[in-house]
Amino acid sequence: MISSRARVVEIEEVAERCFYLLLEEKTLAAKSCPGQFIHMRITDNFFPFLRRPFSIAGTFPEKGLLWIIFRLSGAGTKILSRIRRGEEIECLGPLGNGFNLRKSTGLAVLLGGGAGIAPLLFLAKTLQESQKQVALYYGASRAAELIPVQQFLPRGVEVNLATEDGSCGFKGLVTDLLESRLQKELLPGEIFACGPRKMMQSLAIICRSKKIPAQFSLEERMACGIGACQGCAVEIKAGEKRTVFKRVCRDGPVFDSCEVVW
Amino acid sequence: MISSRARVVEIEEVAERCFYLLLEEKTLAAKSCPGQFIHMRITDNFFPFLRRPFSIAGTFPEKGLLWIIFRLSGAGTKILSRIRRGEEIECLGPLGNGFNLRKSTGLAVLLGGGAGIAPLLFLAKTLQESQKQVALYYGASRAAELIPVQQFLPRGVEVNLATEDGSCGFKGLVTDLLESRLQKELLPGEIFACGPRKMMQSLAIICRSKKIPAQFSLEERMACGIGACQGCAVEIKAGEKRTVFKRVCRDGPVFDSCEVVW
Amino acid sequence: MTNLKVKLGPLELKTPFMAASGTFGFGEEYASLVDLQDFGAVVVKGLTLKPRRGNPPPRIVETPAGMLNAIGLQNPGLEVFLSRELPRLQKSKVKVIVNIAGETEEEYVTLARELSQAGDGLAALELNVSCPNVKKGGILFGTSPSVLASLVEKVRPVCSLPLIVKLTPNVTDITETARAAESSGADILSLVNTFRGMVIDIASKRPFLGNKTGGLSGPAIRPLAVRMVYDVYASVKIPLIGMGGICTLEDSLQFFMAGASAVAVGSAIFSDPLTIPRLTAELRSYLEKEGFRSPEEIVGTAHTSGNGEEL
Amino acid sequence: MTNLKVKLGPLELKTPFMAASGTFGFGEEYASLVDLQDFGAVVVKGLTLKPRRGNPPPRIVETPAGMLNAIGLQNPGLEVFLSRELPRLQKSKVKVIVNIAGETEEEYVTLARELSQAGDGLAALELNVSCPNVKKGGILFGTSPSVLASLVEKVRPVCSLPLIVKLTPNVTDITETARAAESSGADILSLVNTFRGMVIDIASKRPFLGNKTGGLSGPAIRPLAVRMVYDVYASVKIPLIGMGGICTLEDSLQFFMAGASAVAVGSAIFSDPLTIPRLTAELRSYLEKEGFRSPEEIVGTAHTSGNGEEL
Ligand SMILES: Cc1cc2nc3c(=O)[nH]c(=O)nc-3n(C[C@H](O)[C@H](O)[C@H](O)COP(=O)(O)OP(=O)(O)OC[C@H]3O[C@@H](n4cnc5c(N)ncnc54)[C@H](O)[C@@H]3O)c2cc1C
Ligand SMILES: Cc1cc2nc3c(=O)[nH]c(=O)nc-3n(C[C@H](O)[C@H](O)[C@H](O)COP(=O)(O)OP(=O)(O)OC[C@H]3O[C@@H](n4cnc5c(N)ncnc54)[C@H](O)[C@@H]3O)c2cc1C
Ligand SMILES: Cc1cc2nc3c(=O)[nH]c(=O)nc-3n(C[C@H](O)[C@H](O)[C@H](O)COP(=O)(O)O)c2cc1C
Ligand SMILES: Cc1cc2nc3c(=O)[nH]c(=O)nc-3n(C[C@H](O)[C@H](O)[C@H](O)COP(=O)(O)O)c2cc1C
Ligand code: FES
Ligand code: FES
Repeated sequence: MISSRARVVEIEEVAERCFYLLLEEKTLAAKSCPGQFIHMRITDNFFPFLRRPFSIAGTFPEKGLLWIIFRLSGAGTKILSRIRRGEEIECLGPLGNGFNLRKSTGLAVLLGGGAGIAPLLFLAKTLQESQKQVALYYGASRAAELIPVQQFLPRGVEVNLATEDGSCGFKGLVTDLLESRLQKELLPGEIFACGPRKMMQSLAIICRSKKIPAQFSLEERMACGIGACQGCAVEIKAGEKRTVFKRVCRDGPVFDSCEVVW
Repeated sequence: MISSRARVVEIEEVAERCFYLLLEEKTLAAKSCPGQFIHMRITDNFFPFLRRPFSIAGTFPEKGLLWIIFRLSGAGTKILSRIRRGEEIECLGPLGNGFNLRKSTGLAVLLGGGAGIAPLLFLAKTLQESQKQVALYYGASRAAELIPVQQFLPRGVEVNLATEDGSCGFKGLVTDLLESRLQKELLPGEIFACGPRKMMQSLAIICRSKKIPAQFSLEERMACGIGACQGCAVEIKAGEKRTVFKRVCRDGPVFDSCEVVW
Repeated sequence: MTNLKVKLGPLELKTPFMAASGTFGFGEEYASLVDLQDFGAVVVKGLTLKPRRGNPPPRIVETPAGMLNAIGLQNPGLEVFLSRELPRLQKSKVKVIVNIAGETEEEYVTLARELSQAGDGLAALELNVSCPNVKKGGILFGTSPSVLASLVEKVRPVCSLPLIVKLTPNVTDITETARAAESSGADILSLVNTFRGMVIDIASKRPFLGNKTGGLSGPAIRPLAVRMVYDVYASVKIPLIGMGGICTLEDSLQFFMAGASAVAVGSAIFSDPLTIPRLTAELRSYLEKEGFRSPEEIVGTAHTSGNGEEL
Repeated sequence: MTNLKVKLGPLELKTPFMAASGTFGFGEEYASLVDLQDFGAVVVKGLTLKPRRGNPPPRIVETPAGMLNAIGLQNPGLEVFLSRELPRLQKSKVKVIVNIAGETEEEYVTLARELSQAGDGLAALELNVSCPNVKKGGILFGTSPSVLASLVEKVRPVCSLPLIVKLTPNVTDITETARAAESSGADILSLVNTFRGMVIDIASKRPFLGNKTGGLSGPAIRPLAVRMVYDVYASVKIPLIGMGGICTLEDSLQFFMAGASAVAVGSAIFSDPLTIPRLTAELRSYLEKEGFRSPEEIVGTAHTSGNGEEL
């Protein structure tokens, strides 16, 4: 983990209220793995007061570049969306444990909702590069909010889109799309998911009933981002009846779906 | 007084940490008088929390334009210095009572220190236009901090510069420069001044001893800017021994030098 | 159209938004910028029996997400208020609430008696027992439950108007002063007044404000104020007026859900004089969208879980 | 070079800057980012006798210029601290202050006794009688002067380390608890802990935090904390550690001038882990520029006017 000032190389609105931000920071670019995140200090003047966590969506280690995808959400992302090329921004990272890729065999199904797509783009690329078969399921509420994922993915990744209003791809929730496929031909070796809590909850039920191993990247409010404050607790099973609070930032953000207490 | 969104037409750093900001707002441009100010809302998100007051440095009523000169001072002016052309900013104004020009006869001497030059530029232009004779005394700590006043003044205004380090014009305080001239040839009909508290205090003593009438534009921390909160109090003489608190924003910002309790 | 009327015991307001005392003067200055008709009420600047000079400057300093003020209750006194300010206010049709402060119980009683007789231009009295910026009276009446109860008991009989007691947040347990005010006759509680704070001027190494300390207001105190409204709602039966850092609709909804039947906007008005009309319009659309017929339906909802259970 | 050493009664620190309890864990996580050698001391996360699970999430929410936290003292308990955390901390050469919290007087006494015997790795104990986020103990010990005095009297005899009492700001008059702690044996007072606050989640109409309320920290509370340090400095003779929203050198100077002999940086560390080294360097140049030989020369200066008079 390092603390460093990254230079803004490019910023672009790639979908409604969704921004692509390309940063230059050699160490981060070299060391980051899919599922890890950076903790960004939006301004130097303690407003907003806390940093903001964003998943690393991809790296170009040879060029010393990395990128994130962020959605306009509140005051912090609004300020971030106005940053200009050449400006610098303080980043802590890479943080957290990424997805565990060792045990993955067979088809890897990646399920992303909204901005949750970000870490999966990095994951898809990494899995592809190690010759794994990858199918991506990606949902948003409307077509305009879908970021153009093909643009960010290597060839050969199967992409399945869903929108709640049917303006693009499957009409309905992306979990419904996935579930219907699972009824038929789809046989994932493992599922990797990131998205809104509700999506993750439905997916957890599906995975449990179909006995598909799954890794979830979780979100929780963070203060330190590095494990010191115990702020980002999630309840995790620790044996039959016992649970403990683990830190999303340090023990996660990726957890086994069956560990999480929803 | 109106509350309105003014459009940024131009912003330029005209001296070290000093900015020229040209705004389009018809009513403000038409109604403002020298010595009045606008209360600007730096951002829409209540950060910084309070508005910032700035003297109107000039108007182009026919074009619906007005301008201010501001110095980088803290968080608010820092954000303001990054505003871009075309953006809008909420302004309350014109506020306060400007300089009283009716009684002025003879040579008008204008004394400005630092950003206090702003209202005097507007005043100089107005006095000139009504055929008054004007001499401007303007001081800063170093040459780099002097804004190029000639650029903003009509022809015929005599300009006298002072810098504390002598890097431009008279070496020393602008009040010292003025005092030395008053010892000799200079015979002002009235003095108009705006600047740091210390400058105003020395000037008040000079004016009292020489019996020169003077009008001072004062600064005080403001909340409402329109007279409602009593926040911007200054102590003003009210008879022989009594004093009262008056509001800089509504009863001022211009006061007779002999009224003010320093 | 959704009706925004709210009833706080004896006090009916056409909207739940009022201007907080001290931030709106006597309504005159802002009248050219905003239509007072849009206001539930205007609480005028703290009034004292005799004119008050106020504190030495500086009286104001900005702080992170807030400000300190130490005005020291500068005001023209009861007589000038009755002869000059009140007639003007009575012409505008807004409900006027008078915030009163005294150095002694007697002063409060005299103010309450005289204002009760001042005709029908007044909607209510608000006892300011929480001003942190004056040496005598003010906050001293507001920090001890028994001193507060004694004051309210004396004022109550001479006050024919709805009686609001404005609580100070500078206490260990605000529910104690709240209950003291309730049981001694208050019709409504308003909370919170400002928190006592200080800024030191590094250059002079002295407290920045002329009065040394001042009262903190603005968004900085909002979480503290919301918590106090939540606690007091669970402790008393009389209605509450919530305030402290309200800038946006979301802010005011927090206060309603915590238990306030109406809210006051204070220092946000300095930044945006149109805050109250804006909130009024936004509340109307919020309620319509969410299917509520009245703001009263969301008052105190944070105390019950999704299925209506007490928490 | 200016010496930054400060002496707080029995506690000597090489700089007046420490990491505040709960914001720096047990020092492990930040150790790779900052050199702990630069710190006057590190106050570790609140420690209890038995391990504590902590509060249900969410535990954190950002607020204007601040944040609420409701961690609920999650920590591994005394045994694990002694066997795992302390040996590691003892290797780094930083002064370690242990912040302790109990549900009963006995728990405090046991903690103080065991930690006093833990060897020379500890610089001081800080009694946390001000945690707003636990149901039993914590803040309850800190709000009543007599309850606090009784606790400190029991801990004092078994505590061979310098004893710091950390005051809660959630009181009517902090000088009362300060005096109670002083007269019952505290060597040093630290202030302030967090202010109890609440954020309501508009969408669910429920308090946002799992614990409903949380403690407010950050720049928002700074003016309140400075005022309290100023008041307490005038009321007690023992040295003070000031904290609450310190981000910049100017912020820390306010605390020194108000009367703090040392300061702690808390939640600002989350935003900028390098805050303490930065402040250390900046304080050094400030003192040199202003011609002071030690930070102690500016402590409490806001209480005297320019000509040295008491105000
Ligand atoms: C490990 C992790 C990875 C993330 N990756 C991405 C990503 O790749 N792209 C993306 O668009 N968003 C991502 N998020 C969510 C992102 O952090 C928030 O959208 C962002 O912090 C909102 O900031 P704001 O100031 O715009 O919103 P505000 O709502 O104003 O923020 C207020 C506070 O809430 C926190 N907050 C708000 N939403 C979230 C959230 N969903 N999760 C955690 N904290 C939140 C903020 O950090 C801040 O402290 C991630 C969150 C986590 C925990
Ligand atoms: C009537 C009037 C006219 C002014 N005209 C000009 C002008 O033409 N050009 C110019 O550069 N400056 C002018 N000033 C000063 C200007 O308002 C401040 O420099 C500015 O508010 C600083 O804001 P900040 O956020 O950068 O500084 P900060 O120091 O961060 O501001 C903190 C708070 O202090 C207030 N403040 C700081 N300095 C002053 C000051 N000198 N006077 C009043 N309030 C202050 C701010 O408004 C804010 O509330 C004027 C002030 C007044 C009262
Ligand atoms: C400048 C100023 C003056 C105030 N004067 C009074 C007053 O005279 N009487 C009173 O009860 N409260 C007074 N208050 C407190 C406000 O009415 C309100 O309780 C407080 O500011 C919190 O609300 P806010 O955060 O929305 O400003 C004053 C507040 C400010 C900022
Ligand atoms: C996440 C968090 C955890 C905290 N935990 C403790 C604690 O365990 N014990 C304690 O005495 N204070 C605790 N505090 C309070 C801080 O030590 C400090 O008193 C307070 O945050 C004010 O300082 P600040 O504004 O610089 O953060 C905690 C604060 C935060 C933000
Ligand atoms: S955010 Fe501090 S432990 Fe995770
Ligand atoms: S700033 Fe409110 S009266 Fe002048």
